[in-house]
Amino acid sequence: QPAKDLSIKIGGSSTLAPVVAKLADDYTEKYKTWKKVKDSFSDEPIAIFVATGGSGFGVKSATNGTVDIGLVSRVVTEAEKQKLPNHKLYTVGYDALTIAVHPQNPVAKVKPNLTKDEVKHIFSGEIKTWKQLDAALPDRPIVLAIRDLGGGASQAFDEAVMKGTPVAKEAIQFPSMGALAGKVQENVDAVGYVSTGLVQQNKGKIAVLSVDGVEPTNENIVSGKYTIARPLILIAKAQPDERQQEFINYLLSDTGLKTLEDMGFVPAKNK
Amino acid sequence: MGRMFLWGSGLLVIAILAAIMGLLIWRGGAVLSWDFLTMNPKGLFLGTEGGILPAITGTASLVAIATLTAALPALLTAIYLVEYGETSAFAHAVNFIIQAMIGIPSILTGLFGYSLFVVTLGFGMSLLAGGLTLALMILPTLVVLMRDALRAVNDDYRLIGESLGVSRQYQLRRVILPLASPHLVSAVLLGMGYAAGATAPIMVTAAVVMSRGSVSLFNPVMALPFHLYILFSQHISLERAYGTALVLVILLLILNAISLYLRSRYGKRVVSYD
Amino acid sequence: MASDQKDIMLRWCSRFCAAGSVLVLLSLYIFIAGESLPFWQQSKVASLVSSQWQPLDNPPVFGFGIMLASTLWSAFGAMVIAVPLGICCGIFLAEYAPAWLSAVIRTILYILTGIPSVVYGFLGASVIIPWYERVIGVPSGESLFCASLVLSIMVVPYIVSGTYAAFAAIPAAYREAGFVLGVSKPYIVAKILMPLAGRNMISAVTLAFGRAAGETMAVLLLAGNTLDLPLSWFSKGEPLSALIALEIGTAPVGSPQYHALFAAGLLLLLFVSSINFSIYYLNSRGKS
Amino acid sequence: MIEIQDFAASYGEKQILHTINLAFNGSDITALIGPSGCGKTTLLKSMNRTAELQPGFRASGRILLTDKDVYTVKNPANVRRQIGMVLQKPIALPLSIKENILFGPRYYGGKTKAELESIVEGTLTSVGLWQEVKEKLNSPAGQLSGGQLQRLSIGRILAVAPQVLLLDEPCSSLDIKSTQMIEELLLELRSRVTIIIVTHNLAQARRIADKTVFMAEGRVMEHNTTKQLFEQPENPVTQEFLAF
Amino acid sequence: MIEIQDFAASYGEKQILHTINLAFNGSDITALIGPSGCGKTTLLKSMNRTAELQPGFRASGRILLTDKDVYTVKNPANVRRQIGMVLQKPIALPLSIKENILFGPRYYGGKTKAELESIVEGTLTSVGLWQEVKEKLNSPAGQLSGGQLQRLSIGRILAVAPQVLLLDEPCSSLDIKSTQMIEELLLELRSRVTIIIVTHNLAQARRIADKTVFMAEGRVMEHNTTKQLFEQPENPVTQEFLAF
Ligand SMILES: Nc1ncnc2c1ncn2[C@@H]1O[C@H](COP(=O)(O)OP(=O)(O)OP(=O)(O)O)[C@@H](O)[C@H]1O
Ligand SMILES: Nc1ncnc2c1ncn2[C@@H]1O[C@H](COP(=O)(O)OP(=O)(O)OP(=O)(O)O)[C@@H](O)[C@H]1O
Ligand SMILES: [Mg+2]
Ligand SMILES: [Mg+2]
Ligand SMILES: O=P([O-])([O-])[O-]
Repeated sequence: QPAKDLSIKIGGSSTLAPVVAKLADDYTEKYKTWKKVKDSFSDEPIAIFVATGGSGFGVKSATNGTVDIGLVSRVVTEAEKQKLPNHKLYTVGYDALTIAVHPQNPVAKVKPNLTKDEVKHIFSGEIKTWKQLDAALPDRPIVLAIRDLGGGASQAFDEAVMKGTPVAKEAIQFPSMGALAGKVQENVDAVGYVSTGLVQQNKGKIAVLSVDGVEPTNENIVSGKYTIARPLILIAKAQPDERQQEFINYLLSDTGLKTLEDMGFVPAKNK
Repeated sequence: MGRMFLWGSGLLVIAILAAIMGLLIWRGGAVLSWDFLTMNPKGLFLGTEGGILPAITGTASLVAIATLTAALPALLTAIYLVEYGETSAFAHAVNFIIQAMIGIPSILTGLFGYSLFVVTLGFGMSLLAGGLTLALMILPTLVVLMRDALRAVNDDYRLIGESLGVSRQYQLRRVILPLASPHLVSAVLLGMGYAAGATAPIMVTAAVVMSRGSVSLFNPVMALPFHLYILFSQHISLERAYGTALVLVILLLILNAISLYLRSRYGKRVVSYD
Repeated sequence: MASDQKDIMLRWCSRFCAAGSVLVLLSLYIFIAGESLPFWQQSKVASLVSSQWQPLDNPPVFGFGIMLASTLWSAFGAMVIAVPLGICCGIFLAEYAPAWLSAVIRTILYILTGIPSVVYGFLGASVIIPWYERVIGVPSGESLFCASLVLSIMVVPYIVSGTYAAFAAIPAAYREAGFVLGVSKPYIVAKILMPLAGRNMISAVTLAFGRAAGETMAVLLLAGNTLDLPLSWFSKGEPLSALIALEIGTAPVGSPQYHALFAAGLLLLLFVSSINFSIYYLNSRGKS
Repeated sequence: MIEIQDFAASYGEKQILHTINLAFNGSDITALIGPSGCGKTTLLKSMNRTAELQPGFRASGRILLTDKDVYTVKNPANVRRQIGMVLQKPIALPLSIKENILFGPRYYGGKTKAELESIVEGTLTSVGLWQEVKEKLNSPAGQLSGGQLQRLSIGRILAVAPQVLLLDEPCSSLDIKSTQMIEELLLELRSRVTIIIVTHNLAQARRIADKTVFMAEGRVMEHNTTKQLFEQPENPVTQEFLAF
Repeated sequence: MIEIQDFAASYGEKQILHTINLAFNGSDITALIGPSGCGKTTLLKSMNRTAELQPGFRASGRILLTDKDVYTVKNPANVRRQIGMVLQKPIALPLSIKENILFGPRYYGGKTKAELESIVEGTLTSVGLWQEVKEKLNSPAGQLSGGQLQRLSIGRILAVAPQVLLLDEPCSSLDIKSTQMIEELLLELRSRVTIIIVTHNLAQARRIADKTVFMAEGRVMEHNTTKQLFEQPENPVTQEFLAF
């Protein structure tokens, strides 16, 4: 089964997967066969596969070897690192989780800035209606949109905001960041933590609130002033085969990071 | 009053199909084009532009593997049940188990395929793991459809065969299988359609959001139903989701239509005397 | 006779295949039960119905209350809609509709069963949910009710064809025996045909219920996936099948969460199998 | 009592009955004989208007019941009630023995409980079943033997008090004893209702029928007293049929 | 030629045949008559061992074919080949006319092409079909009429050269002409094979059978020459049956 050795399998974070998928597409489009990447390679067509399923899937699949590169968009814990002794982690960029609402939601005008505590109370269910948040807002229930527990976003958000307080049980879980962002675009009463990447992708369809007076701009994310942020990480083998290495290099190259930036994230070199 | 209710229920069924097909054709027809069928997904978010070719080839390969693996064992099992097992306790048990397996939710077949093929046998997420999972999913359905196809063959043919002292295998080859063949083919087509539309079993065994490179057994694949799920649930493109759904439904309609045609066109010849 | 050897070979091959098929299918039970074993060893029965599901807490908490309730709500709800519709339609097709219309509608039902569940889920989520939000005026339309609505469309063909087949199988002589007494058709349907078709109708409904309970894609897209105990049909919830689909990808192999998900699978399997078994029992008892 | 005038009937394109003219006397038993497929059943079903339940059935001509054409009656159920028909195969409705008898009466309504009880007893007695079943009136009718069931079917019809009783090979699935009982029953009933019976069993026709009609290919070939028809058939087709 | 000794048979709990003793002569036609359900078909099927294809069938006693008990033969196919059986309903295998005849011979093999051709012609001639079908040997047998088909069915059996020919109401679905042809055919075949025919048509039994067996409730009531049995039945049950 020689084909198995030559293909590159990638999987994990639903935030990072579209970026890597796009880059993989560009890469295959550009080179078509490995021989064109490097003359010493055989004339095999490039075969790359990208699966999604959340950061949890990325860590798990990298650990048990079902993928060659795992995608994670949260901090990889020490416990997890211990199970990845033969792997190398590359931080390719950063993502902020913005507190996102529908553009027609009056909160964007009435109260464009929330404190972290307010955010926490909204997501923990203590604040149930918009009116409870601010008397000028309509008396309608707040619809919470969250990532399911396997997502990197839910863990990053827990660390940055909730700090162990459980998220309200009424919150709707979405299996991917795209789905979560979609809910916020569709539903006037929804609020969710949407990745900056998706905010950029859907300009005008999603409104973003500041937290503790800090707007989730690139500068604030890079400088660390905006604190609800998370790293975007590739988990690769410490000694990948040559072709994988070539592709990792491509992901880390300027072209790669440029695409990451185009898609709304903060590339690692800026930091 | 009651009569209106009865007619209403019948017409409602027509309305439901009309609504589904109308919606799919209206919204999905707009993106349907040659390019859509023959291009890779493109765009900043893959899928916002371009086509669905890898999903089509992926689904075709999954279905091919599932059918190739399941059809022959299913036929032989059906032959055992109808022609050889007859009233034995073992045949009763087989019958019961297969019948009970038909209703197993496909997500559980997926769970099993995941733990057996992906984890235990180490195939990883791959065409092979997905195809075998789908094969398991359609196996009981195929056995039951094929069993019924064989049973529908008039018993008098068998009685003639027996009173001439010829073997069951000879009867099968010369009379029973030729007579039942339209039904058997129809069963296989139905199984193919069932496999092509299944999403849950391939979600963790075979399907990826992006694939480049040729289809091979140990690599994962894109698949039409999964692609549809991703396009819609990740809000990549609603139009293209409709387009993908339309392609998938047309594919299944063709399979089902042929299967229905075979059954109705040749259905009578199984039971009649001429 | 050379043919005899072929016959013996075919006999053994077919028996071997039958045994093989059954073994492979049985191993589905064994695997799912086996992978869930560590869970049962560590948990109390009470956790089955607890409504806490926190797989990432330390220590993790696994209770299936929410999922069981959601599965029951969505599946029973689907039956509430599908059973009257399906039975009416089945009777209509068998007894009232002109032959051509009956054939057309049955073909349509056949086509409907061929449409994959992901398409139903997709259409439900993209059409019914926004419509439901608008009509009812709720902020967020995902709900067990919407899931039931779509599930009912998915299972109604099974009920219709079961009812139709049950009525069509009644010999014409029974109808004639009624007609020669000068009574009306509804009277014949209610007093003669319904009792005769009853058992087969019940098994069609049970079959449909099993399908609705195990269906994944549609509920995944429609039920809302919240970890809150659903107290009404209009709540959001997370049926067993959706739980498995949502979390099996991220649960590390061998982790408590992994085993808990197989335990959820086993619950679903036992639930659906017991339904299947009761149909089989009903049918075999009816024949004797 | 019942008279058929210029009656013709067809299923779709295929004409089954050609200009039938027949008159049946009030208290006669008439046997209808003829080769398989000649239209005997179709004729019976035309008389009580159950033939029109078949798709594609069309009829012309008149069938007069006490001088009124049954085809001008708006609701065919009224005709069927007056011209009862017993089918070839004895059928137990999925109800108790008692409810089988009351199936018609309950539908027509307007009876007190006591009246219904007396209908049950009266009818079962007249078909000779009362002694056999009075202990188990509420048990399912499906338990009865074929012969009992056929008598129950006749009773079910009699319970709605028809003027004419049509029977389509009522004994063909019964054993000798049951056949004898049915024949006796018919001979008793003949004073109350006009009886027309289709039979393949020529001996049966000879035993019980006053008149016999011989049909072939959708036409009446001969209609005469039974004795005359069997002993001196006029039509050569009748002769051949009886001889073989 | 074929002899039944102390034979009994049952389906499950229900005993159908009780200690049957019968002997059939080489070149006789024997008719088997009796009321419906008395076990005629079961007896025929027991003789060529097709009854055991039904679930729950059990048999005891001996059935001797040229002094060998057929129930001691290991492979029942060998018995079935020697004791051929024609079913009530004429059935065409979904093959050409020619292949219907060759269905058995091809299985047994060892014949040259020319031999097979001559089997086809010989058999079809002996059942009187050759002239009618020789032009269309390769067209589907389903096209033949009921009577032709029944003769083809007989030919299909004759092609494997059985010693005994069992026929179960072979004419009950045929018209008068076809029935006559089958009867003539049987009279011709009688010199080649032992013929046992079940019939409901007593006139038919009288026309063709040398001997007649009357059965009732799973027992042989009377076995005699046809003439004797019909004209001077000894058993009162036979008398009742023939009289009714
Ligand atoms: N529903 C129908 N549609 C079309 N043709 C029919 C229908 N019912 C009966 N026929 C045809 O009408 C003819 C007469 O049928 P009918 O049942 O009246 O004959 P019959 O004399 O009662 O025969 P039998 O003695 O076999 O009962 C037959 O050729 C039959 O094929
Ligand atoms: N497969 C079976 N299982 C159980 N009982 C059976 C089976 N076949 C026949 N019988 C019963 O055996 C009895 C004799 O049946 P058989 O068919 O031999 O009668 P028959 O004399 O051929 O009747 P007919 O004249 O109606 O053909 C009947 O009571 C029948 O119900
Ligand atoms: Mg008739
Ligand atoms: Mg018989
Ligand atoms: O990027 P996610 O891990 O939240 O899918």
